[in-house]
Amino acid sequence: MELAYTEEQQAFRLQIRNWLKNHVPKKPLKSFDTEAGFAQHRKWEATLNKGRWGMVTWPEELGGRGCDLIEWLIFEEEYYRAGSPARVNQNGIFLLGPTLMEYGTEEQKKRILPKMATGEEVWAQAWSEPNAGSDMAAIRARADRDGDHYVINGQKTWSTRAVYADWSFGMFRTDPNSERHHGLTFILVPLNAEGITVRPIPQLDGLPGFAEIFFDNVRVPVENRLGDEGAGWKVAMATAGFERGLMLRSPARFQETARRLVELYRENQESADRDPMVREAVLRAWMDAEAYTLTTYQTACRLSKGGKIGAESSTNKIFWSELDQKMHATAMSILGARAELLPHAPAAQGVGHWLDGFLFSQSGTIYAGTNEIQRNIIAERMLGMPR
Amino acid sequence: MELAYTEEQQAFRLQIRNWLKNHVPKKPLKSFDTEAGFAQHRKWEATLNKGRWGMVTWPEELGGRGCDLIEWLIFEEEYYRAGSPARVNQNGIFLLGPTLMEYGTEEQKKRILPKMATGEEVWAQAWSEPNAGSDMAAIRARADRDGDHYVINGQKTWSTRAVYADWSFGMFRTDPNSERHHGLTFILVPLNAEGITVRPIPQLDGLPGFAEIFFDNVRVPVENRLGDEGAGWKVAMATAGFERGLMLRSPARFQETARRLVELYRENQESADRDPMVREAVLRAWMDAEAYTLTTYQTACRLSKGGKIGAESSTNKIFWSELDQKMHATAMSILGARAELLPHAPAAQGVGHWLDGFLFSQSGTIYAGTNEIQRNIIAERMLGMPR
Amino acid sequence: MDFTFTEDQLLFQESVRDFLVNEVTTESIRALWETKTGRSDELWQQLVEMGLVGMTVPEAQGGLGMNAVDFVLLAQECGYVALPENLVETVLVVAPLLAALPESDVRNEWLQKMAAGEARIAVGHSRNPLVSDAHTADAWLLQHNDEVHLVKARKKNMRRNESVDPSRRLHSIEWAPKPATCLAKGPAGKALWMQALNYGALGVAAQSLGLAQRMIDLSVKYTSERQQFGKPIGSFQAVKHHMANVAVQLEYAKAPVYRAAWSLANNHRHAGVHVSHAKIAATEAALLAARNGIQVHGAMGYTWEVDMHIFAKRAWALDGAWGDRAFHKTRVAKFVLKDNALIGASNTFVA
Amino acid sequence: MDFTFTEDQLLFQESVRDFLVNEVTTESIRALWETKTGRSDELWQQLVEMGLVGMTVPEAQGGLGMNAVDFVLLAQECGYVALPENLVETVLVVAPLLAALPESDVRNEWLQKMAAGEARIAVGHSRNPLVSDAHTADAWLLQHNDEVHLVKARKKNMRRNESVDPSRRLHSIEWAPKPATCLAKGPAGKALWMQALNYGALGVAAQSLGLAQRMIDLSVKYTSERQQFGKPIGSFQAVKHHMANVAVQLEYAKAPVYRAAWSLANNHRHAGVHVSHAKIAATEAALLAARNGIQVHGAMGYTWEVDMHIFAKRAWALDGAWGDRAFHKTRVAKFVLKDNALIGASNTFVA
Repeated sequence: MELAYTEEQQAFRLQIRNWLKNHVPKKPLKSFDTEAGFAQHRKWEATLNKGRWGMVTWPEELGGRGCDLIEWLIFEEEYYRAGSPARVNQNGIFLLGPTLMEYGTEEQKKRILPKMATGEEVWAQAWSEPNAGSDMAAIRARADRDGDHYVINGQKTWSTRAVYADWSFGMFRTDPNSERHHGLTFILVPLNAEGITVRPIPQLDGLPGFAEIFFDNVRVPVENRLGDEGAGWKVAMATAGFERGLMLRSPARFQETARRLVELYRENQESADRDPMVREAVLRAWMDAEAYTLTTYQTACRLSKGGKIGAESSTNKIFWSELDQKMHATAMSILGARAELLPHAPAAQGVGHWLDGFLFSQSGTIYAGTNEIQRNIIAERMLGMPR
Repeated sequence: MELAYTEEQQAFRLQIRNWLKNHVPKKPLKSFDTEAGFAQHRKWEATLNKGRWGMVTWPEELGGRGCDLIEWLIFEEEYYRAGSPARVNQNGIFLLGPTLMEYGTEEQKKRILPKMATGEEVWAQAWSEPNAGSDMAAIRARADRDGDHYVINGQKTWSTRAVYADWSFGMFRTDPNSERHHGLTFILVPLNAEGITVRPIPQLDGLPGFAEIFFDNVRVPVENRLGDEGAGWKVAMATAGFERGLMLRSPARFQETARRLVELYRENQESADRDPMVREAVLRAWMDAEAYTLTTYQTACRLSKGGKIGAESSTNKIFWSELDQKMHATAMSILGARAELLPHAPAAQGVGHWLDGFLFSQSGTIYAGTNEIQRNIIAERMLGMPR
Repeated sequence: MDFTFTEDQLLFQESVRDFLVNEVTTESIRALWETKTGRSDELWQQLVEMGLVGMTVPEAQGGLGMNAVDFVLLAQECGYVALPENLVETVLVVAPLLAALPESDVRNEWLQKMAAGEARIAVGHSRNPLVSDAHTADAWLLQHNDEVHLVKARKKNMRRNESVDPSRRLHSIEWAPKPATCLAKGPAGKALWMQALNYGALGVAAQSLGLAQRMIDLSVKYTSERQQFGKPIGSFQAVKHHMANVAVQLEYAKAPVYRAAWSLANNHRHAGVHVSHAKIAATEAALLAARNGIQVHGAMGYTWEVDMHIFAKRAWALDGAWGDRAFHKTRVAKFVLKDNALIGASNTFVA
Repeated sequence: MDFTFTEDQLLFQESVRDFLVNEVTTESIRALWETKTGRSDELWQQLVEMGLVGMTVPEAQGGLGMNAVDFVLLAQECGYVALPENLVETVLVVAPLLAALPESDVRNEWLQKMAAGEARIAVGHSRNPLVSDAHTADAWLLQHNDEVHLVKARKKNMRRNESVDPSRRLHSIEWAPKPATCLAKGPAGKALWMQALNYGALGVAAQSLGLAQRMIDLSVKYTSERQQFGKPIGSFQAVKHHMANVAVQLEYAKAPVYRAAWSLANNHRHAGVHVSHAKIAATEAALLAARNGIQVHGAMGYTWEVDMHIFAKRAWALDGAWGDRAFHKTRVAKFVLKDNALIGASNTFVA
């Protein structure tokens, strides 16, 4: 055990810090759930890519830096510390990208990854269906083989980023007689294909953070299949592992929220201390964000020594999503009567982003498998309790 | 709405207060889970009865005062305020007593209630069986009719007070072909009957607060049946309603715990305030005990106007049992390193009773139907959610 | 000791509930969001005609001369439908505040106009940074230190501040206190503003009860219909317990709210503490209902598509109004932690 | 950056675990409760022979010269079996405290004797009102202000104080500091006692991890076997989620404890804060395991009949030892709330 960075790691950190200082936009970008904001964020992806900071864990030949997990964590720390923009293409970079590297053909990798890297192609996920939310195996959308094409019919929902994105990925039933997680195939579908209708779904803040996608005889070539026909579940499970696991929710984000919460508390300490719960929650925010960070480093070190990620991905998801909600609820408590104001309300005086974060935090315990599902998984798979 | 006492109610309060001042033992009695303590408590019941304060809600002809629910609440407030001994015969007075008045024959009432009132006969409940805890309908202990007797075989467990008590009451299966809550009969069994073995079960504090009762061809006369043969479930449900409902957990107990917790906090405020959670929990203790009191008064008033108690008995049970645990856990926090000491440890310096209370509080969320069962009941019966 | 509502009070609640549930639907609320004022003059006139607007206006001024106990169940119903109109503040804050002023032409005239539906008044208290419904008001009751001012509403003096709840219309107001607009000051003014705060907080608490109940109802309905893994998700124990937890918290918030109403109506010396307890308990029940309600709605709970968010947002918005948790906990702490505090058994209903 | 234990460390953990699980059964624990000392000399000698007692004694004095990182997993295993012997305090507090003293005959002799199993030492810190295992010790390390005293153990000077955990043998000690028994004082003594507190708290934290794990294991086993409503109660979602909640909290307490061990072993400048974080997180995981474990055991959980209470009581007892929650939260608060606090992304492993 050696809980200190190597000189190389420290140098790497300074290199990123320096680059970000010179490149992170001074003015916050608009939300990527608006058309203008989406374009701004796409441009930022290109900037990142030019500096070779877009996909640090990708191999060098694909525009990455072949970083190991510790370097990735360092990158994320600097990224959040600098207040950098959110990653509009996170579904591509963190979910589809790694899945492609594991299951994609060379042709697919070459065709897809570079444009993903530059932000030229932004990806939406198309996991859920109206009747297959947490029960992913209940998928009904069909892809019927017609020569060298699949003909897709059905509906997907909760498709993040789909309103403005270019491509989507998801599972479709290729064997019409199959049930549950058999007979599913992982297919990539361009969102401008004929027969596709995208219906935006406004989320709590009123912006269309996700959408429904309707497929009406959408034809996609067989080359758009990822993995074998009928092997969709296996491919998707890998992707879901990335989602629940390390990649999407690096600790840095929560550490920065905790730090800002401490600041907010100190700025309002006199009134905040009149509610003892607040101080308690602020201390806990730091401790929990720290615990999350330490645990993530521990897992990363274990993985780099050949370990596998297991049910931790479920404890992980529960911990960060509930931490995020608690921190934002605490901020709301500190803000009191100002908490309800939208960021642009004059009286919000620069604290309105806490409301945005609070609203966003509501989804954390729901998406990527509700926390109730995660608790089932922990009980059954990690603790071995009876089904 | 009139949230003030009448003059009569105020006079009643002063009358009790005065009597208790002169009669409550100055030195705390020993635990009634010891033989000596049991005898002391039995004596106290007789003293109470002599003052006609034992069963204030019972009719005057049975030694009570025919008090309404408000007067009962006032009595309880004064009783706990005075630090009076716990009621060793609570299973009799609060559970079996009211059930007898509803379902008993005149002969039964005359035979049983007076001796219950004086503490001459102390009652134990015999609800659970090894495989029928929260699932009360899974009862297997049998009572076979043999002329004018029942012959009882089987086993009961978690029988509170059974180690030193004189009588027990419970349900037995009289129809061997019946299932679940059919074919059960409510029977009163003397604990000194031939064929009975009582095995004490030590609880968390090491004392035998409950016991297992083994029945080996125990013969009891048919007159010991309460209600009709096969109607045991209905009778028991009435009893359980009293248990979950108002009678066993009057608010005064929790108000006094909250008050003592406030005292403990103030005595240790300097160190306690270093853990902000403590002050938060202390304020909440008062608020919750107050809410429990207000709600109980509200229910009592509704009942005296002819209302019926419904799923409130489940919300009630959850609320007081969790409040009790939270208050005692807070006391443990305040006491820090001293919290683990038994009352007679010299360094406990008079705070050891908090540990006793803490241990006792652990059972509140379990007995009389676990809080998980209560939550099911609330969801299904009060909110109408699907089974 | 009688902790029940009268038959009349319960009947009035029922008829108001029927009216509101019919008239203030989630469709009508969504439609109002798209309008400039966000308010319906027609609905307000109906509320006037039902006697609701003038409920606490003295009979001499054409009102019903009723009190907080009479209104608290109705405020709860306003919460149940997330009524956008500013009825609760009007009845619980504005009318009592005006009515508590010494008799004067100004007082009487405005009370009369309010009860008759000829004028509306919005109120600005120092604990609330913004004034709700200033834009549809004819006059503003405003606080300047201990002074109570009644100021004519002027569009140019107000500025909209958007709330997370699109039904809430909050405004900052620019104004300068003048002797002519001052209706009370000094200790009397201070007491009036404290009373206003207590009534405002009671209104929030009562609405929160209704909001919590509505969120339970919506969630129970949704989870009973929505299927997952081959059965309604409401049959899963985790979903049930989320809802049961809300039900328990709500159940134990009600009596404190009704007691606070009684204490205010009867000028109980600890009315302020009772209000603080009620507000903390009721808003927390509503916050839990929002959290657990969204959770059991699954991804739908995070959208504008289902109705959950209408009520969740109102709950979040009201939580900080009329004294935040820090303020109310401080009052509770002062009461509970003082020497010879009136706590413990037998002190709950001490006069 | 390497946040893993070495193969050797993991193998040592495994063999100690195997040994303890075999030797320290709940039956043997219950049997020891009935004995006068509550301790097994035989077991202690085995622990000596395995090198455990002398693990942190310097090699020059016959120990293994290892550190807190080497021992932390073993302390966890001691918690897992609720070891009654005072091994954790001996290894993490007594030996490091003695070893940190300047070389002297007294120091060397006692360290040697400890490692050889010829003597035992109990420690009394001002944060703990009582001394654990004073009755089987040959000497007592006692605090008098900043002074460190080594005092010969005398039966007549100690008085038993019973703990909720019958395995704990706590004693108040009557003694008067004399110059001859003083081994360190002033700033050096103060630093030694602070170090002792940190090591003691780390020991509690590590044992709490093991206790929590054991309570999970017992509860999972019990609920998998115990039938109710025709199926194992462990198949009910509410029971599962009680256990999952413990598992999550335990999972996120581990890394803080290991980090604290590393920081102590490496004299990190923020080791104290790391220890406080670890102790809060680990004891709370154990407290939750006790609560939820008792709950899912149903009525059995409230008895001496099942083994749950052995571990729950240890968890409750250790919670207040070596600095209570107020003490440790205060250290965290001082660190987190100061100007230019080293918090936020990139500061976790700052040197």
